[in-house]
Amino acid sequence: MNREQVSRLIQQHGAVMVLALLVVVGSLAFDSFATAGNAASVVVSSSFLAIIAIGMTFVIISGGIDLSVGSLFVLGGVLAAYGSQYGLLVALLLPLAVCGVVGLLQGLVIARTGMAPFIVTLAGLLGVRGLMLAISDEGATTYLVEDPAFAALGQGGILGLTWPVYITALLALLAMVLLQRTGFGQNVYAIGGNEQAAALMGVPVARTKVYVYVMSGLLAGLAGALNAARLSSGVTILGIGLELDAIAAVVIGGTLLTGGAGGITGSVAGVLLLGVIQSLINQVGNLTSAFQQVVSGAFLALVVVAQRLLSKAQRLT
Amino acid sequence: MAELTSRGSARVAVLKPQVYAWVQDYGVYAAVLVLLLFNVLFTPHFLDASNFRTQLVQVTPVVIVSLGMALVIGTQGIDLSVGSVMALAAALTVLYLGYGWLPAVLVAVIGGAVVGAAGGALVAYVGVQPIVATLALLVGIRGLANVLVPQLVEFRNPGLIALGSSSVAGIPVIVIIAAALTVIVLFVVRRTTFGRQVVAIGGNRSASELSGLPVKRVLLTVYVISGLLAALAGVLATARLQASDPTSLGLFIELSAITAVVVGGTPLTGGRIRVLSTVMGALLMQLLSATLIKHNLPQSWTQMVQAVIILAAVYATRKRGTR
Amino acid sequence: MRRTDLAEQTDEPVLEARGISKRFPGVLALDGVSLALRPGEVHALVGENGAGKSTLIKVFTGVYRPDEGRLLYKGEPASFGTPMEAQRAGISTIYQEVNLVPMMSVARNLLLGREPRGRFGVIDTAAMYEEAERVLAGYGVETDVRRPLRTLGVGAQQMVALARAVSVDARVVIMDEPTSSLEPREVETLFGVIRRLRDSGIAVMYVSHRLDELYAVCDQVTVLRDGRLAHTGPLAELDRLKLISLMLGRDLDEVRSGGMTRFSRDRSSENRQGDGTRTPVVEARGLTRKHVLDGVNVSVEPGEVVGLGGLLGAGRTETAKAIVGALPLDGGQVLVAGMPLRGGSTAAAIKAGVSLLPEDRKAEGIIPTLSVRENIALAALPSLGRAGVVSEAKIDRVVEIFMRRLRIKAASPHQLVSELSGGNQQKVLLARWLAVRPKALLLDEPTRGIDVGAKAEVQALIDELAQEGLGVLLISSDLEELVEGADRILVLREGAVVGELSGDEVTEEKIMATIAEQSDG
Amino acid sequence: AKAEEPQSAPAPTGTAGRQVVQSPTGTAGPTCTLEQFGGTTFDLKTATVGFSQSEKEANPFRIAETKSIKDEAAKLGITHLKVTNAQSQFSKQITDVQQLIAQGVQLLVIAPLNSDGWEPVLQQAAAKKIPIITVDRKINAKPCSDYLTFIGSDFYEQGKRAADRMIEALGGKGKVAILLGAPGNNVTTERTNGFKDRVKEKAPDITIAFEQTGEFAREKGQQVTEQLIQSNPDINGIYAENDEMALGAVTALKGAGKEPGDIKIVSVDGTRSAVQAIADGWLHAVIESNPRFGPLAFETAQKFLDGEPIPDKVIISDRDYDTTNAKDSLGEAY
Ligand SMILES: Nc1ncnc2c1ncn2[C@@H]1O[C@H](COP(=O)(O)OP(=O)(O)OP(=O)(O)O)[C@@H](O)[C@H]1O
Ligand SMILES: Nc1ncnc2c1ncn2[C@@H]1O[C@H](COP(=O)(O)OP(=O)(O)OP(=O)(O)O)[C@@H](O)[C@H]1O
Ligand SMILES: [Mg+2]
Ligand SMILES: [Mg+2]
Repeated sequence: MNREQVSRLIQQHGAVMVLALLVVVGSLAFDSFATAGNAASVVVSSSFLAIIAIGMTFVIISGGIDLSVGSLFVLGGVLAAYGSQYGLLVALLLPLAVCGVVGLLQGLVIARTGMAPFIVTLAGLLGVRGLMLAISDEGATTYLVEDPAFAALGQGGILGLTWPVYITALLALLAMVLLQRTGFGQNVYAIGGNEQAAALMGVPVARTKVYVYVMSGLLAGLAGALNAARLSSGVTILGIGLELDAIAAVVIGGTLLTGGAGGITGSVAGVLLLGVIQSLINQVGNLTSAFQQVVSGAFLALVVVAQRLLSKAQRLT
Repeated sequence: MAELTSRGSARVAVLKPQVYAWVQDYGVYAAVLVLLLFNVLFTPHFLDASNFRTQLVQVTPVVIVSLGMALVIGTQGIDLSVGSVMALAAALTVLYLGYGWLPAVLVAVIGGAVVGAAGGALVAYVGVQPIVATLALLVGIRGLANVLVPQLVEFRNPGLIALGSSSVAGIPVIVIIAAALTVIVLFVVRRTTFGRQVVAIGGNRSASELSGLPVKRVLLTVYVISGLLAALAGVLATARLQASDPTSLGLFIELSAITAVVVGGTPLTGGRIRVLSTVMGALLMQLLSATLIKHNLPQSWTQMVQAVIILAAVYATRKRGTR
Repeated sequence: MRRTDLAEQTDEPVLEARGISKRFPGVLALDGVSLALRPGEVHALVGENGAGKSTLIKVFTGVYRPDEGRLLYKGEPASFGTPMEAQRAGISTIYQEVNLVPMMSVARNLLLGREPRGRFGVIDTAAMYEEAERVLAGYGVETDVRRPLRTLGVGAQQMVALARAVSVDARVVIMDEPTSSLEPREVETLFGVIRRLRDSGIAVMYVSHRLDELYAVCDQVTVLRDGRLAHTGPLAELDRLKLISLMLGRDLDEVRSGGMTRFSRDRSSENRQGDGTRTPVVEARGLTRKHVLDGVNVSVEPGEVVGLGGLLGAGRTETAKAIVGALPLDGGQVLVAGMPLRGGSTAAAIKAGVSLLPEDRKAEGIIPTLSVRENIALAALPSLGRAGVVSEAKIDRVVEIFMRRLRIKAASPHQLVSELSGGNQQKVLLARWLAVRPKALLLDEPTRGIDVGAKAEVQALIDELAQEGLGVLLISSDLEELVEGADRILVLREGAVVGELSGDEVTEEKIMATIAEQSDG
Repeated sequence: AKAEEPQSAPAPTGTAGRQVVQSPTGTAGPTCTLEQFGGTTFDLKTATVGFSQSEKEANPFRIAETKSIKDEAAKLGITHLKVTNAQSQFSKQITDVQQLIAQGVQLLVIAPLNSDGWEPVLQQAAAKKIPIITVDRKINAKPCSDYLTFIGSDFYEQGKRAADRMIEALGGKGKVAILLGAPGNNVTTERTNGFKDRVKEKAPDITIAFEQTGEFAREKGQQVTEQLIQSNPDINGIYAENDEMALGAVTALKGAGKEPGDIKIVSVDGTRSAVQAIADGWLHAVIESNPRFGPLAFETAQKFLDGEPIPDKVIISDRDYDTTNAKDSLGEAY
């Protein structure tokens, strides 16, 4: 195994290492940290962000970015709760359909007009939240989940973990295969690495981009729906700044924002990192809210630097 | 060979860059005009001088922040920390107001520069990707500001209040300041070595390195400038509010600034900076939100309309590829 | 079996262009060009930089839409919307700028789009790497195919691109300056491939500025000049001079008189020879970097042109980069005019007067978002103004001078450099470095992709600069250029100096021999 | 650092501004006892108690609220008080509470960011029979089973009372603008509905000409008001759904050269600066929303643990501030 491979391995799994480190430290520092209950709460609450991060990983590897996921997450939740009165199927399909379409539109605009994904999806962020407010009477109406089967999907589970966790794990696995072992995955890396070259190499650039944004939209919608099932209501005040969390997780996971490199494992590790940081802060239990922010900011900086240095050190020797 | 070149140039119409530039900028300017026209027709009291004063005063912080953002984006970077830096500046200003308003403002601006330097160092020397480096600051610095000043503090310092509310020849002081800063940044970008180096680095970093440009130093400086300008914006906003509100000052302004820059036709891929159209972009977004408020649209509509306008404006200013 | 069914083919053109015109803002790149490509022929496409070769090729492969004229493929009118369609139809292309994905592994680049599939139609990575190694071995590239492509040298990358294009099942193969950074050895491999293609009835279009290569493999030739068709017909009917006169659009004796001058042959060797008495302008001692360089010593005296010879991957580019501090080193030291140079800082090297013209024009050379003017001025900026404020007048003067001196063909100094033809981009980079007036200039493939006329200019220029006392380190894949240009040649192999040739030892044979004997030993 | 010396304001007197339960209606309705709820009693002092705050302690209300909980706990000698803060992110608050439960808290005091969406928490708490007291905002669930009880103000009522003050100020007719709180927020919704319903019912001649969000922030309140008075110079009154926006509006009016009282402003919260602004004549009236939940919360908890019946909702009586009582009440405002 030569140095490029090692450095790549580290760069993609640096997050995993930092995560492991943090968990060990946490367990030693607080006896109530390594408990099953606490671990469960971290994993369960992370699963929704993880689903979004998976889609975001594809987008970022393709050289793009998707700021609309936060809004799609809320919209998905509201639609799911609204749809649940017509049964499980509607509760799932309605959000997927709408969010998928939003992703499709964004993808088409980006692929056809060559406008910057950042700005297109920023418009998406605004427009989708507006749409959500419009269907919830400016956010005043909170639809409650009517269908017990749907609620169970978000609240039930086995081995102390709820279904969303298992769904996330499954999706992550599928995503890995899709990314590493299919032509589509290769195309995503190719257009992220060098769009012009990819086109000349015969990669269907436009189509690949569209797929990527549709995927991101669908996953954000799904995450929202599952979260609504968990809360058994379509809460309207969610998801502000969620896109930044997702991006942070993906980048901490070793995916380059410039595109062309990265992976799913890292992103999932990145999500868990954010979760663990929050949990550690809660363990301390009496930091003022302002100080909490300072700490999590410092943590974030520390983590990216550590991850960065890890991969750098490898490259030079 | 002379004959060869002459034959060459005879076959090609010589195009000046201004021509390209105008084609690029046309979108924003047009959009602003359209919006103005709409308001003149459909918004009561729009033509009052007081109205234009209001719009200019309100857009000032965004303009100042976007100037810095434009430089950062020119290097293919991005600075999410600006909003929090504004908050920090607000906090520092009141903390040191006891020494008089000028020293306080000075401290605040220095504070902003220091935060910028931190972000710049992470980006330039450690090699962290700008979006996460500045995201960490976005979170942490807002917290720091609140640690320093836990809740909104009102002040009575006449100097600072005057800075925020007084006018010269009917033009608010803070608007004049913003205009001056615009001119300075325009000069830096167009006429200085530094300005050229900034866009060069954004256009092709490794080529710039091989050409002996002080890449790291330039990057650092750019983030320092961005922090500095953000802090200044924070000070002015505070002076205008006549209170320091680290909790909500500058929330989400990074998005407005980035939008202004991009709507102005500066590509997020770096290598190109359009200062004046950035200011235009900011004005466009300000006019837009003003229009929507004045016409009392519900939040839902406001956001959807904004989305559409942003898309339209950027579509108009986008760079077309040859095919 | 392929061979037989194609052999029966008539002499109908497989790919034909009729009256193609293509206009770019400010340039008429192609002006009513017609050209026919027949099965089993190798068709040379030549012309000065900016003549329109690459543009014509991009029109053929659907990158650009022609403004006028039409394409016929296998007799039927065809217009490819995208390169993919062209490729599907059986036209595969190697573009002038290596167009692969640097961050992806060599194997994935090579096989993108046709990876071997395992169960459930999922990519079988093991098989993929195996196949990649097998294919590349056929092109003399022995490397770990799991490495990101960018870790290969330009030369190696070019071979990968070649292998990729050819291994597609194609009827037409188009190569835009495929040899611009290949070694004689690789070039031979390439010719082998081309002949194989021709014999199996595939039509090959071949663009190159190296005339002897044309005569070695091509049957037909088409000459473009300023976007117009200047000549088309069998190559055998034209001798070098005639061909050149067609390309430059000047008459024969004008060309004979001075058009072809390369380096000034009459060299008063005593004052040019490094006699070790004068302090070298630049001297590298024991440059070492794991896996790449081990203990390379190079010294260049004022007015001396030192050549670096060696096969692909010998580490010449690395040597040059190490000298200007663009490559982190594990050991070694660089002295400029006797003064040790701070490592790891290109800026310091340039300030001290040592500049590198990089090999990889696209990745390390041009700033695509800036104009020709800004690109030329870039490195010299500090000297082109006062107190950090640039003087447009000074810039204009410098730019004006070099655009004329190097015959840079652009719509205006304000045209985006990325819109220039390959060769003209190369000239812009040369101009950038000449504008800083260095003491020593390291040139990595300086004439890569430059047309004969300009090449002569550049070579003359190198001589001239040397006469003026500049020290030059010359890296070139073109042995002839190396031999005629250099006073002294260091032969590198696997990152180490394995021989030094000076005086009348400086011949192509000697170089090949040195490399060869080392390879055997 | 050296800040300006603060404006001299009378220091809060001993029990100043202590919450009072509305009587008689405040505790009306069904009651709840330990055996109804089905938990086991424990000693508050040695127990681990969790408090989940919803928003940053960065505005007077939240600061006073958290402070009063912490102070009261300290006063009662409750040593294991764990405090989390959701930074206005609802998902985070859910996780926070779950992690408090995981840390083994025996009593939960929650200031909910949102009334709906508590399913996962309620389930876990119910499983462990952990009593939950929600303060300032309700949780939409079954008292005495899903959660124990709610202590707080009636936001709808606050809206109505604000309307009454506005009607009285405008003599029943005129054009009014509303500075809405953050969209989607329960408080916004209820304070808006209360106000509108009351106006419709009591003063049909008052038209609500304008409603835009000021996101509960002063600067936003200022900016919106600047636009408002510019395009609707004929506006008579402004109803701000919290004091911060009201004070932002005041800055805007000053900037536009208006005089105190030109435009009647009514707001909700009762922060010290707002009460001061009444004294200065800029605000017409402020409806208080009292954040000092500590004493009532722990008192109720203690009662419950002692087996006494406790009401399933404790509505506190909020006072009004106006020119008649502003100056004297400054000390009690938070
Ligand atoms: N995208 C573009 N936009 C504008 N002008 C262009 C563009 N591409 C090429 N040109 C112009 O078209 C002309 C032909 O360019 P082309 O690349 O075909 O030359 P070439 O024959 O390939 O030269 P070289 O031998 O240097 O590669 C040049 O004058 C060039 O400046
Ligand atoms: N044919 C090859 N097979 C395997 N690896 C190669 C080959 N060519 C280049 N490389 C790799 O690329 C690296 C740099 O090669 P590069 O070509 O830049 O060296 P070079 O001596 O400058 O050759 P040239 O300048 O002729 O391209 C080498 O260290 C080597 O590992
Ligand atoms: Mg070409
Ligand atoms: Mg090389």
